[in-house]
Amino acid sequence: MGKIVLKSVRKAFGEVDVIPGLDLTIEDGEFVVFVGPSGCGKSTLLRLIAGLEDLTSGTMHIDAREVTSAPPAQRGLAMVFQSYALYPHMSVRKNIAFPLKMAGASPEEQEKKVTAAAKVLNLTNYLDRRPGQLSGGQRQRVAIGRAIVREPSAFLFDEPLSNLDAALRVTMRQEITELHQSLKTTMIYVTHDQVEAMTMADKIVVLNAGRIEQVGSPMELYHKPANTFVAGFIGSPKMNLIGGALAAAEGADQIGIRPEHLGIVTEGGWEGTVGLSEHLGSDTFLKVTTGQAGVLTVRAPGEVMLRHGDKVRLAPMPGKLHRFGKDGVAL
Amino acid sequence: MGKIVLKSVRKAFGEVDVIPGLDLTIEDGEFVVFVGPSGCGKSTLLRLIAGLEDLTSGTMHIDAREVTSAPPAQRGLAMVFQSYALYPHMSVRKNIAFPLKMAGASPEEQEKKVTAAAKVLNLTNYLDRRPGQLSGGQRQRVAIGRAIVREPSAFLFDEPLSNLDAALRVTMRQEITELHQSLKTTMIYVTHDQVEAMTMADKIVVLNAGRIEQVGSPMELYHKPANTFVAGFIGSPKMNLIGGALAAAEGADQIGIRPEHLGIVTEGGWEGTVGLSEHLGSDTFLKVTTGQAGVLTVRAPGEVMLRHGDKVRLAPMPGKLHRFGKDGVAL
Amino acid sequence: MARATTPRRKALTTLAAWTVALIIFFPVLWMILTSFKTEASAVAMPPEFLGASWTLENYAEVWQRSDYPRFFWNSVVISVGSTLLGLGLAIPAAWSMAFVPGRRTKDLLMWMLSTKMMPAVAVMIPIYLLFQWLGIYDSKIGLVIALMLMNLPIIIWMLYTYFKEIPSEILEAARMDGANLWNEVLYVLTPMAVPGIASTLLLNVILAWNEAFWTITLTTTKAAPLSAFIASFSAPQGLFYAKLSAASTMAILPILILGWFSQKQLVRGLTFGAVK
Amino acid sequence: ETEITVATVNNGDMIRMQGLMDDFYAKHPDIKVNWVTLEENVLRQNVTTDIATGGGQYDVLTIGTYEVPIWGKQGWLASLNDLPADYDVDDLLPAMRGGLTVDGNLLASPFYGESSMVMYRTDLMEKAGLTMPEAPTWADIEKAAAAMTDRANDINGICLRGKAGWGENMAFLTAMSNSFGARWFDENWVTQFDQPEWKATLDFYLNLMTQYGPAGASNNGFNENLTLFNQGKCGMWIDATVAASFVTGKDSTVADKVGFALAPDNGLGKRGNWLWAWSLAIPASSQKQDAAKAFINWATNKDYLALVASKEGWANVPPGTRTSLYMNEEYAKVPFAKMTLDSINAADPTNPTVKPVPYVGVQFVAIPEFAGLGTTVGEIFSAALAGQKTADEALAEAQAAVSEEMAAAGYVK
Amino acid sequence: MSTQSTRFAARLMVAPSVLVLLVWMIVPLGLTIWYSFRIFRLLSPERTGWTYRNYTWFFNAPDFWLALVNTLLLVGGVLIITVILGTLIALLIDQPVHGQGALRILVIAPFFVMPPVAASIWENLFMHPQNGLFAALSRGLGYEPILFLEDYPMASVIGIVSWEWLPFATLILLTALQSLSSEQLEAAEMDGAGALNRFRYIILPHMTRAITVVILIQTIFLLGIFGEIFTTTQGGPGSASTTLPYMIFKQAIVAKDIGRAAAGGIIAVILANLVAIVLMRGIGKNLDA
Ligand SMILES: Nc1ncnc2c1ncn2[C@@H]1O[C@H](COP(=O)(O)OP(=O)(O)OP(=O)(O)O)[C@@H](O)[C@H]1O
Ligand SMILES: Nc1ncnc2c1ncn2[C@@H]1O[C@H](COP(=O)(O)OP(=O)(O)OP(=O)(O)O)[C@@H](O)[C@H]1O
Ligand SMILES: [Mg+2]
Ligand SMILES: [Mg+2]
Repeated sequence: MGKIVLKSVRKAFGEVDVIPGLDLTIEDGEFVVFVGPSGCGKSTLLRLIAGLEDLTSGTMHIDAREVTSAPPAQRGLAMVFQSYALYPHMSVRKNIAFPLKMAGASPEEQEKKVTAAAKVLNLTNYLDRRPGQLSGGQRQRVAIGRAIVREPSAFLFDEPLSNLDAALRVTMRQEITELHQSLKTTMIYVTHDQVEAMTMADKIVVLNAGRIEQVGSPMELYHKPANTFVAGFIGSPKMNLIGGALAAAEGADQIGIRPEHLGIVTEGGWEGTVGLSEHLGSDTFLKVTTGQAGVLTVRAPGEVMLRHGDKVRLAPMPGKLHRFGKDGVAL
Repeated sequence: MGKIVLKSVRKAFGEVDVIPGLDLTIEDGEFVVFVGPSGCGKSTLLRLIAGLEDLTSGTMHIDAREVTSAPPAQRGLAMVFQSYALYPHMSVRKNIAFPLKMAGASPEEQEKKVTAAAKVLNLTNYLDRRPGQLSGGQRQRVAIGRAIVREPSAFLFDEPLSNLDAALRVTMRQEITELHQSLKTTMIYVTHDQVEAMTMADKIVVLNAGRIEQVGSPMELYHKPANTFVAGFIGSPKMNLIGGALAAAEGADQIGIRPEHLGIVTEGGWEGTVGLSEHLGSDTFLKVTTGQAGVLTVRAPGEVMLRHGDKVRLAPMPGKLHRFGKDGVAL
Repeated sequence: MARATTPRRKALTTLAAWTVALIIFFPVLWMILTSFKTEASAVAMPPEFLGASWTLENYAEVWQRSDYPRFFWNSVVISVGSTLLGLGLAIPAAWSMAFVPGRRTKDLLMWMLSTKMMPAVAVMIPIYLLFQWLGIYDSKIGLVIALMLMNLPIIIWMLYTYFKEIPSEILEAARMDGANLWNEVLYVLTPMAVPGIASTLLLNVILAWNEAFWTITLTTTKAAPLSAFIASFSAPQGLFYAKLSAASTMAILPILILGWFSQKQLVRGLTFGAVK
Repeated sequence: ETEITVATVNNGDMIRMQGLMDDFYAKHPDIKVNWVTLEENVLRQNVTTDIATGGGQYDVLTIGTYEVPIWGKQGWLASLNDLPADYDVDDLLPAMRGGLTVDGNLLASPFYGESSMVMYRTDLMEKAGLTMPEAPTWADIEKAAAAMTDRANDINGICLRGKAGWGENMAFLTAMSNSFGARWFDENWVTQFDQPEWKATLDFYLNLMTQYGPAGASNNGFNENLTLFNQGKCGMWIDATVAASFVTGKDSTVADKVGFALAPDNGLGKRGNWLWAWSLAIPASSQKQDAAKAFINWATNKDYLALVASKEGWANVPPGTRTSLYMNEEYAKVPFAKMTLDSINAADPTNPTVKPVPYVGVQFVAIPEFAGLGTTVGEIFSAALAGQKTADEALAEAQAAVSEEMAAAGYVK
Repeated sequence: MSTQSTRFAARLMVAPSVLVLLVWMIVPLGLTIWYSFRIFRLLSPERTGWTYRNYTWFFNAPDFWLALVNTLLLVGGVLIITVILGTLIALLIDQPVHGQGALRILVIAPFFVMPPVAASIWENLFMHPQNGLFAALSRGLGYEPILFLEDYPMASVIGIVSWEWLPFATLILLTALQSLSSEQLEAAEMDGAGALNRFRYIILPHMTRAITVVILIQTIFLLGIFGEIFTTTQGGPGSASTTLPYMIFKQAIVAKDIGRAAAGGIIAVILANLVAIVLMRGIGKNLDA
């Protein structure tokens, strides 16, 4: 119902090659997350899939049907826009009901589905407002509501939860995951949130400047990043990369160690001085300047009360080192 | 330079009492973070402070000067809008330079500051584009740039980092923190991100439906939440709240234990079955259904590979229990 | 904006705005006043305001003298008909130019406007002959078509500007929601552009209503609208200001009333708050 | 039932006729009349286009004395020689009939005719200690104008047309020039603006107007002057005879202080008055000749005059067409009746000025080019009146413009 | 959002308009070009033939160049007045005031008046040196009345036409003003921009497209104006207020010389195109973005 295949897809805006050439297969029913730095082309890729932009070259198939130049309405996809794109002249109710109306649903059915969606999204009290009278998070929820009321062959989400508070975000994340589990519909999801990416995805696509750096399951990316870019991008705070002698000793150009894999030890390891320490309650992030390894970020338990200037010794946990070659590729 | 005092501030949109009445003092040079569920009135409060909305009643002072009905321009504040509010007809460069131009800065000075800001914000290559040609995150950065180039008596940030990727978010977070440390300017910051709130704030204001639930330092809120609302809101995943016999045994109506304070033990504790398990790499979040304590969320190390249906025993770490009375207020 | 203006400021702007409005309106007001004066009083020097001898005679005479309802009805049919027909053609065209601009779009727009460059008097004979030949001379349908063609570029231009203000993402959202082109234009674009469409409609009805060259050149009796009615009152031998004023007042009154009713639409601003 | 479309000008007499249609319908129940009533310029434009392109929209046209000979020559107008006997063609004033007859065919039936004359303020003349002769000379006029001018009280000695146009200032100036012995063209169509007669005319006119005329006169036409006169701001006004009924009418502040005199002369045997008629004609292309003729007969018949008199009084009868009207004792009581008749009789379209001319027309030249030429010259003279050029410059310009056009149109080889 | 399919649909949707306008342009234009080389006088149908003199007549006419200058003066003058005043008035009536609805109707009312009527109201009731209100005013103040139409004919015509077109500009600009998002203004206010700077840097740029449209549409209309001149000054005194369209009008309507009028029409089209090209060069880029 929703296998999407992109072949040598290229997209340029005038002079600017936003996506220089990309192949990607998304299996039916998969939950795929696109991550990558801001401006790397995630939204653009989503819009290409949606049919809102023309490919500059390349082809695209949905379920073996070529859709390279099919209009959006014929692709049967639903999308949540990064900028919401709500209809300002319609009430929340009408906004959510719009796709149903377009699909020719009866008023009763529309009402039923809208009510259900509103309940899930905590929007019941706002159904008769106009988008202009809603808070940012409320608007985002309306946009999600509009996508989930109908049954598309795939969902496209562009940072749908970025304006929600933590609690609601957790709820929404679970709602979307459940939606995915019950519908088994292909979902493509753009996010900047590590937790979302790691917990929701069947497969994560890491993009960088329009190129795919790695495709894999969350654990693959976490444990076996293909290169330093992915290593640095997946996991927060990001992996410490160490060059020089320490790396050479491991037979690599650079070695990497995640902050959560650095232990505070009393003997051995690398000695250093605490710089910044950030207390999150549950955890404490330390920036430690070491002699051998440069500045390292360490995730320590929340109780650790080390302060600026304190001396510590850090040791990598065994087996958690990543080794990278000259070109940044994992060895 | 930037002490802000709100007294009995009330704001209603027509019938809707968005902020029913609120007192708040923000000291000069403080970094205050507003958190609260979507739609609780954070943006509204910020707009009231900015002077973009009229108070329905109450008064407001900045540095002992009454500004209750002063226009925004006279308050000397800078703001980053949740919706960016960039000037669509100006290039990025002009957008950022605009406040400087308004302040009568010389072209050289404008250029210098814009270049510096662009560097910090990773926008150097985009200075000549129009906002319409930028990605969401890029737009947000331009909005931040526009606020930081000048020297206001206080900064107002409305979810300024919500569209940025994790890496950039960390960088930006540190930039803003450093900005704060070097300028010592009052900053008011709205966010949904726990990490931002915990690491940046001198003082966090927890809002709920337009009311202040608690004001305090991040660690105060984490360790001594005033009530169940704050307890549930600060910390992610949120604190487990347990009622019934277990709570009664502690002499409370409800007891709370954070996921990171539940240990997986082999003996004693509460026995339960693993439901959902979310693997983040660095951590694993487990939902465990226990007999005595209901469903509990547990943060286990990333290596923990428990799966759906596995049996575990959970024990709260000593001294980490929170006790709440009948009305949800901490005992 | 969410801030209330102070009553003082509002009073001041009110005063300023009304002063300006009255200055602009004064000639029309003076014409209406004149229409109630006797001819002698109309040209009296110094001008008579309160002391003038007021009369309804001019209206009575104008009403009696010509078949006002017929002219009026023709005007309504011609101006409304041509505008609606024009909108029907222009909305899709403006949609394409605003949302799917190509390299040639601006040239195309300019070319459309350039069809209006030929001075009416210069093409009078060709058009006249054409209409005779097509058998639509002195028919309402002929005038509807002529005025529609005359105003079409203007309608397209105005709609184009208003459509340009609408963020294309909202139309994209509609497309994703399964709306076909028709639904997109009908349910999303048109309602969002209502103020723009309303002012386009009004302006073009007025343009058509006031058109006084072709409407007179291309009609004799059957399709003659109010412009011909006016032409039968202007500049005859004798004093005429009061009667001409009465006739003119009768000609603009309907459109003034239309303006009054449509002004809400005209001035309603939409909040585009739903788009970042 | 036959429907005919009648194009009329929007002056009072025509409007009055539309109000009397019951009588026509009573007599011709099988004919229905559709009116097209338009302002003079617009009407002329519409009917000319129609007739020249064979549009066939109209069955009866209201046309002026200028058009009849020109259109007649093109064969565009149907002959009215076969109107019924009760029409009494011989009753028409000879000057009128002459102007409307081409090659022996009466092509239009006069509905209303006029000439021009002097209207003056008896009270002001009295105050100045002057009397106006029945047939004044231009010198008399100048003297009177000088005597009556009273700038302090905003009274101008004389008001004359200054607005550019062949039917505006040029109608007046051409008629005036006749009394100075000037002509537009000599027998060989050579333009005559370089002749002393024209110089004398223009000098006199400009002098009169700048000294005794109202400010801004270059924009005054018939209506503007009428307004001024009615407001008591003019000592004299030389214009259409039809104005007489307005200046003595209810909208005039000087109604009881107006005297009339023949248009002035210069002792050369010609007076400076014109001759004009609005007449009804039938396009040759009309399919409804019979109905149209029935209508014209009704509208321009003696009976119609009687009808108007019975309904609206003698003062409102369309003047200037029939001898019998002026024989009528009732009508003779109308104050300006005789003066009108005398003025009309004093004009001779076929022999308008002192020297012979190759054209017909008193205040116009009945050739197709005249409307354009007259307007061009009118603009030049109007500029002279506004003080933008001297009389000599104006005449030289007029001479150049007109002779060039005449050459281009093939009149002068 | 331009994709193949939308582009196709877009072509389909402009097609009807383009088609009818094409016919509407080509047929009269073709005929006019044809006539412009013919000897064709309505009242002298017996004279026919080909000629180029219709064109040379215009170039040789003593007032032709003056007429060109006047045409541009009229267009330029009215544009300047209507755009500036229109912007100011739009800003004023966009403010919250009492009786906004009525106010706006009053402001756009002049547009409701038919041009010939408007011209005659101004000529007779206002500018007339004896009967006009202005004259009464100056007399009341102890001055001689100004001879508007005689001494300042072009300025008077420009004034009248500006009054007629002011509502059009105001209305379009007002509608544009209302689509300005209030957040941008708020942001500018936060950035320390005062009312004047907000106008200059935010409001004005936002309105450029609307102003461009006003300029282009009005230019096209104004380039063809002759009725107001005919009613008021008759192009005079002399040819002081003669414009190209008025010259054509005289040839077509008064002299009934269709050939010359057609040639004049072609000249006018060329002039209009030149003006349009200059305008598009200058301000055309405001149309996109
Ligand atoms: N219309 C356009 N013209 C030119 N460049 C564009 C246009 N739209 C986007 N871009 C550029 O293309 C690149 C990719 O944009 P895109 O919106 O896909 O980024 P993104 O990955 O979604 O970023 P973010 O996470 O910030 O939303 C950016 O560098 C952007 O500046
Ligand atoms: N113009 C308005 N009219 C009516 N209600 C409004 C208006 N603007 C905001 N509200 C309501 O006020 C409440 C607070 O809105 P606000 O934008 O301050 O929320 P917020 O805390 O910033 O939420 P978020 O985190 O989603 O941005 C919301 O319930 C919203 O629906
Ligand atoms: Mg994006
Ligand atoms: Mg908000």
